[in-house]
Amino acid sequence: MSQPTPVMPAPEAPVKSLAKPEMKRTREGFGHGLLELGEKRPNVFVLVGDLSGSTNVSFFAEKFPDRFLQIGIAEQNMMCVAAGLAALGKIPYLATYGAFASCRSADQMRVTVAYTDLPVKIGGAHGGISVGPDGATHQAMEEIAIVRSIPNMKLIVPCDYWETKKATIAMADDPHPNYIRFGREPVPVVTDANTPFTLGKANVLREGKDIALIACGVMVYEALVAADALAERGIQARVVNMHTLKPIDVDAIERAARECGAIVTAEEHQVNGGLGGAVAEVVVRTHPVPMELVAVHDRFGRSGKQEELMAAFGIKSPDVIAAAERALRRKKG
Amino acid sequence: MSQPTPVMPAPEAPVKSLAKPEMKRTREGFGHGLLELGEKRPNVFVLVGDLSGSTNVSFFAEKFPDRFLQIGIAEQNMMCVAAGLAALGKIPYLATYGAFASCRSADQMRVTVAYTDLPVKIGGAHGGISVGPDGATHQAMEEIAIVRSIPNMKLIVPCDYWETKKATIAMADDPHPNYIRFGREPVPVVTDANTPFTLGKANVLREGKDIALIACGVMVYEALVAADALAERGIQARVVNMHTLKPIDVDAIERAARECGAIVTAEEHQVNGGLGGAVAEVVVRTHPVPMELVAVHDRFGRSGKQEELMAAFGIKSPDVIAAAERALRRKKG
Amino acid sequence: MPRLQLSLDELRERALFVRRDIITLLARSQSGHSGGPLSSTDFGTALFFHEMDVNPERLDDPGRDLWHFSIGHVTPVIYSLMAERGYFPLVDLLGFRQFKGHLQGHPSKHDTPGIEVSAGSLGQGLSVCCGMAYGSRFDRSTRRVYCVMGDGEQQEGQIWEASMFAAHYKLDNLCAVIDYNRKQIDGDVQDVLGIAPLADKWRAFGWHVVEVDGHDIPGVLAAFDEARATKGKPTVILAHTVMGKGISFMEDDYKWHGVPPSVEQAEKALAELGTSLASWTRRLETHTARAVTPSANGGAS
Amino acid sequence: MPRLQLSLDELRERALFVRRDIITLLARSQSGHSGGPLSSTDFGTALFFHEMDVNPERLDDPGRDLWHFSIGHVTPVIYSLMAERGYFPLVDLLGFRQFKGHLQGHPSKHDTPGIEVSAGSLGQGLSVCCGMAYGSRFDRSTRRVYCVMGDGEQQEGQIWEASMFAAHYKLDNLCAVIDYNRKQIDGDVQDVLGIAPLADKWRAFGWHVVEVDGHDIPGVLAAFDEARATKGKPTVILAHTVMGKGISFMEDDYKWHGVPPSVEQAEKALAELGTSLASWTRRLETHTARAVTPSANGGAS
Ligand SMILES: Cc1ncc(C[n+]2csc(CCOP(=O)(O)OP(=O)(O)O)c2C)c(N)n1
Ligand SMILES: Cc1ncc(C[n+]2csc(CCOP(=O)(O)OP(=O)(O)O)c2C)c(N)n1
Ligand SMILES: [Mg+2]
Ligand SMILES: [Mg+2]
Repeated sequence: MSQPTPVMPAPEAPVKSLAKPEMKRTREGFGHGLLELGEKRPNVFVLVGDLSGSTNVSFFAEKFPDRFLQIGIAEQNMMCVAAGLAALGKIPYLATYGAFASCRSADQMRVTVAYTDLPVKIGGAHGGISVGPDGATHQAMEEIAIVRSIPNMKLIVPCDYWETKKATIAMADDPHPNYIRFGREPVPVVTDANTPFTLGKANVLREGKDIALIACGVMVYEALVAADALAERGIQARVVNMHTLKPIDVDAIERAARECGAIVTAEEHQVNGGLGGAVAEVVVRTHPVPMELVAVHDRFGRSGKQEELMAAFGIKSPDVIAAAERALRRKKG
Repeated sequence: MSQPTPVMPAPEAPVKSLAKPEMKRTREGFGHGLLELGEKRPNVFVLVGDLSGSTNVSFFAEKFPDRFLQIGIAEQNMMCVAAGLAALGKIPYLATYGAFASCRSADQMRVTVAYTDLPVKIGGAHGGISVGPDGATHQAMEEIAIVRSIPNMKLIVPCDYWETKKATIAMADDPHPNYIRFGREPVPVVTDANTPFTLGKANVLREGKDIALIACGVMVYEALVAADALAERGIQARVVNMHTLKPIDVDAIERAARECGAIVTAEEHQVNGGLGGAVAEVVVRTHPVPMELVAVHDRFGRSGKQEELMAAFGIKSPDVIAAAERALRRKKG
Repeated sequence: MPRLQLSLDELRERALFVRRDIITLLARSQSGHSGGPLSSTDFGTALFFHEMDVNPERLDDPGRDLWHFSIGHVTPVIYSLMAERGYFPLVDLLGFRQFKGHLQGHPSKHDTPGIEVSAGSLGQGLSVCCGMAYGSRFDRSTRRVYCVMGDGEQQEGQIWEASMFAAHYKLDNLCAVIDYNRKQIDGDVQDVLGIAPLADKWRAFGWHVVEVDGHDIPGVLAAFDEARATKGKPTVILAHTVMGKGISFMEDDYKWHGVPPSVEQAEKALAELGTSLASWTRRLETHTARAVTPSANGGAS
Repeated sequence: MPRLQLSLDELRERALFVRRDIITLLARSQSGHSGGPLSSTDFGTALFFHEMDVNPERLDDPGRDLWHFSIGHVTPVIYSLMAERGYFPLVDLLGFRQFKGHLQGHPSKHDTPGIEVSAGSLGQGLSVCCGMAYGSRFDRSTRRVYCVMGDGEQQEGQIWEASMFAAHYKLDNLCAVIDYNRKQIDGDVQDVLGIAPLADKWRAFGWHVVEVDGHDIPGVLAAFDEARATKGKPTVILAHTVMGKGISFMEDDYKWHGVPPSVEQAEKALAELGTSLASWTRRLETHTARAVTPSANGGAS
């Protein structure tokens, strides 16, 4: 985290098509990443808690049935069976809904996996309200706060299909426990097969010095859209894709604060202890500047369509734009 | 949170005896609070997971055996049995170690208790490393991050015996779910039977305009000691006892930032998503100032004596003083 | 507030209505679960229209029996039973899983009055019912507590914590029903992670076990009677059912666990149930009677 | 790296040493658990000095048997067994629960080489062993996996998740031992929250069950043999024990679950065990032999 963050322009295609982006499911990135790992690494195992289809581990299951382990509806057992496999030198990936991965097996993640520091790779599906009609119980919105608080854990919230795939594969190289959060519905593709991905290194997708928009997950797209709109008003917004929430890229945040003087964070997660909190913790310790936090404001999700919910919960690009304007007013004031 | 925070001087006795404070266990405050509730409220029940003695619910159990419910070692069941009782209009308090209350039954707390918004009162014992020789697995240090992220939850981290007792009793009046965190070993008494306690309202224990020390739990004492030492160097430090972590007293934080210009937070908890994060989230949104976070820096606890551990993990008053000095340098710089 | 105790013919008609409701509301929402709701329909109807003493007119009636579906995903059958029983207007079923409606994908107490405790994460419901049963006995209430669980759900450890608890405290006012449809999301329960011999497990955990064909309404009623008569221990009814029961192309196929029928499939299903999407939608839209009483039942057709 | 397979006399002497170690280290630390470690001593000794094929000289030996105590609080017996078996010098026992030592209150892999997986939160260990057993079979290893659980711990639902898993996958390389001392923190297990009939529960969950007096070393060895011979299913040994076994004033008293003896009590206890605090402390301080082999054992006295 001491080297400067590489600045890379957003890849051509996606930026051109912000208005009508290609839509792809991040969970497919997870599934495809596992498939690639299955080929490359004979010690990768995949465990699932009766959710093969919706987590897309079914791809791996079909190709590598001998390294696929069905656990049934027993998330606690799943976390610890994975730990047992990891203790033998295997690299187990487990998958269930993020609400259950982070909460139902939190103690197992903390004590058996993280305290022992075993390379268990936890896949949390259905992150955020964009899950849609299943409603509050299935919409994981506390994962960042929970996972971030546990020592030895790393946490990735990739922004699209490609990044999910790359992150899934990259996790296998890290000899520590990792958690990756992805979603259910198709979301805009904003990177491509060649965009660099380094665990712990934020990607600057767009340069700008007036304000920094730091986002993760599907909110990276919303931030890009917001930056476009802000640019039309003469405001140059930097867009930082903070795909790794832990360890967080302190350098990228400090530079954003110093060079832009105001920050908006955007996440599909509770406002308490999420990306906004993680960034704020760095900002007050390095370079205090006004921040606005676009997030779900401490309420449970509900049934509805993806777009409907994101609008109702105040996490669409207009909300990012409004937040940027508030932050800019405070920066000047 | 719109009324001004009442400023109250630290009660006479404790301030006089900072050097050799009276030591008392916060868990006893929990036990005594329950005892008082048992008398006053016929609908208060107490549940425990095979830890009657170390959580001090044994006091209640002896006096009100018919409203005491032994669950055995089954924290998940305990959380939901409490929910079932609460659904009938009872006020169930449950007790186990905070590590298990917050992690082993996190999903139950989230879905059954918090989503239904039932008045289940969760007592998390053995908070922090000050638990001592039991070591990492039994030292709850992720509770603030976890509980704070869950909608409808309130979270209290009282500073001493009296405050724990008062908070335990106050929780019964709140028709929502609450979590209270307390410790094992005796800790300094810094309030008294008459110090006001209002859920959600921070107490300013000492006035000062140079820097604000915002602390919770046992760290309130360390902050008071630090403030004394800073005063000797001519630095007037405000000490804020942030006993309620959620809802957090936004007004008290904003005033601290505005009037003092620099803040040190102090907690016996992981640095990620704890009190420091909660305060930082408010500070960047209201009045950005330099902050330093005294906390456990993302590592697991270990066996040892209370004092040994607090020193080794960098959360004693000298650490608060050093942090204050860093913050003051940044404030000027 | 007596138990409804509809006649067998009436119960069978109600069950038919509930199946029609399920298909219709799923066709409308195009999101939700088909399989479990249909396997739970018959014993669910017996529960709501014969066994339980509930009072949709006064939700906080202290004498009411308590019911809770631990399998929160079977909201189509829960909401249909509630609407048919008079908890809310039938037309509300058409707002299932919609942002604007009050019928969440999984049961939510604050959205849907009548739901006692929200649910959706498997394995938690029996514990909730343990708390209710323990508290009811403490209050010297004669109320009974009913918990519906899934068979895949039996894989959750918390169920066995609750099971031990209920036996330890001899909660004979607690009756659990397991929708033993032998399927879960990823396939046959015995292939995914075997739970057999399930009756032995519950017996070893100290429960009275009744096995019954969960589609045979008289058998289910007898099982409830047996549970009521069993003292000193809780009773679990293993209701052997067929996932997707009643719709030829859904029966016994785990793929129907979590998907709704397309509109065409719904038409086919409703034809098998003797109606059509248009006419059953109309019935839901126009039939507004809230209360269902023995004398005033069956008004809809 | 063969199994140690000490003679009966040697095993009984080892068990005596372990009990002395436990009392001595607890007297020194004045923090930690007495009851469970003493009830686990005899079958623990049989496990470490007869049954298991472990290699303290090469901790990552791929052929080693794997062992894991799900009851992390019994570290006094775990560490004593490890030290006596040669995992680390006996003198280290005197640093138990000290900030400076490497022996944490609950087992920590990164502090104490030889611990395979950290523990301390009850109910998780059998699942860990399931993963190890499944992975070992996948690797076509002949290694066996041993898991020690508590009886109070049986109240944790996760144990039953793991139990179902192990039976489903027919993990016959997995052997669990339950320290059935009938006590837990708050009292008698049957009073706190009854787990009986425990053998029936495990049988209904598909395991082979062996019941044995957990202090009768030949009986325990026979039980291990029976587990070894059992194919197609995992085996659980219900080791009936006495909490605090071997110390007259501790036996069968739950109050000794989590407290250490005072120095005076330790003297009394060590006198019952034929030694004294000073001389046994001296033995721990001076006896440095790491390896214990059938020919070179018993060097200490
Ligand atoms: C704790 C938890 N894990 C996983 C899920 C996802 N899930 C919903 S329904 C289901 C299968 C339930 O199987 P079963 O109980 O047999 O119900 P059926 O499929 O027969 O309706 C699963 C895994 C969940 N809701 N909660
Ligand atoms: C999940 C969890 N809950 C509670 C505890 C606290 N605790 C430690 S030991 C123990 C009792 C264990 O009883 P048993 O398994 O019979 O062991 P024994 O007392 O016989 O040694 C409890 C409740 C814990 N370590 N983990
Ligand atoms: Mg089923
Ligand atoms: Mg015991």
